[in-house]
Amino acid sequence: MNWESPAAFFAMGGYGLYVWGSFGVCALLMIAEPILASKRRKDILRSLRRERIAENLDQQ
Amino acid sequence: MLTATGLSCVRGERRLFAGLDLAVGPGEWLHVQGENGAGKTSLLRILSSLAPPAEGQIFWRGAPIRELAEDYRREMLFLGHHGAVKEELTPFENLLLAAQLDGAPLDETEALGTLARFGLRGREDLAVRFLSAGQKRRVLLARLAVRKATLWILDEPFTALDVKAVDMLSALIEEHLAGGGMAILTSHQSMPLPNGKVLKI
Amino acid sequence: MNAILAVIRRDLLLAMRRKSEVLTALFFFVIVVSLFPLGIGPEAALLKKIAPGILWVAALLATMLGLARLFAPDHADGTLEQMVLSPTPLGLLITGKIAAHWITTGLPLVLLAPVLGIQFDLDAEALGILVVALLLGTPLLSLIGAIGAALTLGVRGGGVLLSLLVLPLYVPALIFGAGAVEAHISGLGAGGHLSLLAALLALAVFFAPWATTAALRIALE
Amino acid sequence: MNNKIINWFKYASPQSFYPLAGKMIPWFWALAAIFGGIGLWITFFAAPTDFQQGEGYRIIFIHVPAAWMSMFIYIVMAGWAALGLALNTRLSGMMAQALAPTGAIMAFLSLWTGAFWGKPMWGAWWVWDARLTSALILFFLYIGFIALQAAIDDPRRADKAGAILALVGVVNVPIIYFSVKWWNTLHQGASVSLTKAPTMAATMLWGMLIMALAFWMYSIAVALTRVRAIILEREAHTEWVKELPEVKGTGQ
Repeated sequence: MNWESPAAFFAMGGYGLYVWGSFGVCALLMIAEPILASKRRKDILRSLRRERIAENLDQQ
Repeated sequence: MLTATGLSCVRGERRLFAGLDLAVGPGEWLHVQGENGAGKTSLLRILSSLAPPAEGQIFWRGAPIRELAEDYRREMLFLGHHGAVKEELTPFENLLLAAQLDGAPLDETEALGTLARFGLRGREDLAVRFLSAGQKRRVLLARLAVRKATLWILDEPFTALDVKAVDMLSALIEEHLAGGGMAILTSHQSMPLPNGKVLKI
Repeated sequence: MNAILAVIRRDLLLAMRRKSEVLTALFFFVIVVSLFPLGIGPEAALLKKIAPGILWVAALLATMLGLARLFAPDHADGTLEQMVLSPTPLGLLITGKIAAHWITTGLPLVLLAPVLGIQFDLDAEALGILVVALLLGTPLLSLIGAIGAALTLGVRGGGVLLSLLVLPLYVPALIFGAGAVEAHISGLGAGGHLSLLAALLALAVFFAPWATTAALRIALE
Repeated sequence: MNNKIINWFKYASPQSFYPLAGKMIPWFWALAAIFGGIGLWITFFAAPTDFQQGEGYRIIFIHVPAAWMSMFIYIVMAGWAALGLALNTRLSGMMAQALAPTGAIMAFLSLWTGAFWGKPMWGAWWVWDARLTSALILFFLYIGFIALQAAIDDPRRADKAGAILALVGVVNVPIIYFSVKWWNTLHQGASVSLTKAPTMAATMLWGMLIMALAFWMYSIAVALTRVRAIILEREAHTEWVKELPEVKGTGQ
């Protein structure tokens, strides 16, 4: 194990800004992208459901 | 002989027409009718091989036009909404250059004669942009007359033509049909030409 | 072959009737090149070093200028439809159009470049290599650019999109073209650069008309 | 033989691919999480400190997989594009469209992490290093692809135009890469290379490979999620979409 304390882990031997700057942005994008992609599907599903309800109303 | 079976056309999400059959034989012409947006132009573009049909097949003398490709295009002439006339060039140059691109160069006497026939005598050396809308259409008609094609596909050929030019075009089509040619056209007016069939979409 | 010549003749005739378009691109080239020293300073050694790069970047931009109008007028008046429907194979007609584009925009740049090169104190041999590099490179620009012009034909915001699509693809031409002159100035010899540029040109002559043709058919469907 | 082709086409239809993708997505997420977990453990705990670059080199564990994926996704995208042009299958274009944003993000990540690695190592956020420069151009190619597709309204035309662009791009990527490398060596650019940096220890190689697998699984999962949305958007008015449980309101 490399790290003596959590503080040392976060300091990354003085490279903290660079290491966490890289991993942070990477994590951020990899969380945001799937959320946006599934939101896109939910949006279209919602509008399709709405259309279906409207069609049912027309038929009545 | 042009035949088509089961043609359908889809624009975006909308299906314009489906299961369309048609046949045009030598000396016959087909009048495509329909409301605005019914897909008349789309049909003509499909028949001219500009756009592929969503379904169905088109045959020229029994062979699919997809396979014939250049052999079909050599025997077919399509005139769309746009004139394919270059504004910067004179009618004479337009006629000669169009013929050269089609690989069938035209001799100058014939070109001049045809222009004269369509009432463009004295306008041969004037850039097309100085001509009136009706005169521009006449340049197109001249093209129709010089290009040797068996099948004419004309989209609204009568727009922007005066009475005299309408007669000229009718005579041209009649002459073409009498010589064993075929024509498919869209038009809002009815036309007193023999051997016509009507296709409503 | 006749068809290619016919298209070239036609496009040159059209270019003659609207000279301003050709001249605009040419003056643009001259002005852009002349602006660099004003932005950088008159230090002769530095200018000499960056001259090939400046001339090449300016050539790329000047080529871009006319590219959007390569197919647009023919598309607007229906001539392009007729070309697609012509019994002549579309690939030949398109090759002719690309050749005409090069003659009206690329070739004048090649001829003008040595004059501008003198302003940057390039010696005779460097100027010679600049001309050869541009002679090989500008047709490449026309060929690659034609693909982009065909893809963006009739598309919303086509002009800006065109530069976004085409400029990244111009990178190899820029590197080998400007590199040839630089390599010569630094005494390395320009042979390698020039032969790579020629190889790219050969590849593009083979590939680009095909891609352009396919893109045009799609645009007209 | 004939049967096989028909089977293929069955799964190539959006209608049958939509539920199939739905079933596959959780598996790819699970794999991505597992590989990601192991990869991160190796990155931060198993891999020793580098004697030359200190802890900063750990960035390489995400930089290299991102760079690999950005190139790989472009090739896959071009493959789908070619398939779409050759066979005229609807799904191909949708797959290409679904992959492009993920590829662009990977290219962006490789640039971003490259810059964050470069600052402490080279003393500058950006160096005109051959790899960084080609990654930048690859990023532009992705943006061009996405912009072209967004600018064309008719989805069929957008697919085909995008396909041609992707194919032209894939021919050019090696040429661009080679030319940039040539340009870089000629100009005596950066002397430290990003990947060859320290001698590759076995743990490092393993860490990188496992991270690459995690990125791979992630890309597949997110592309499948996106392609499901695209399928629904494009096929919105077909019967099968109207009969989907999630549209009828009985599902979810």
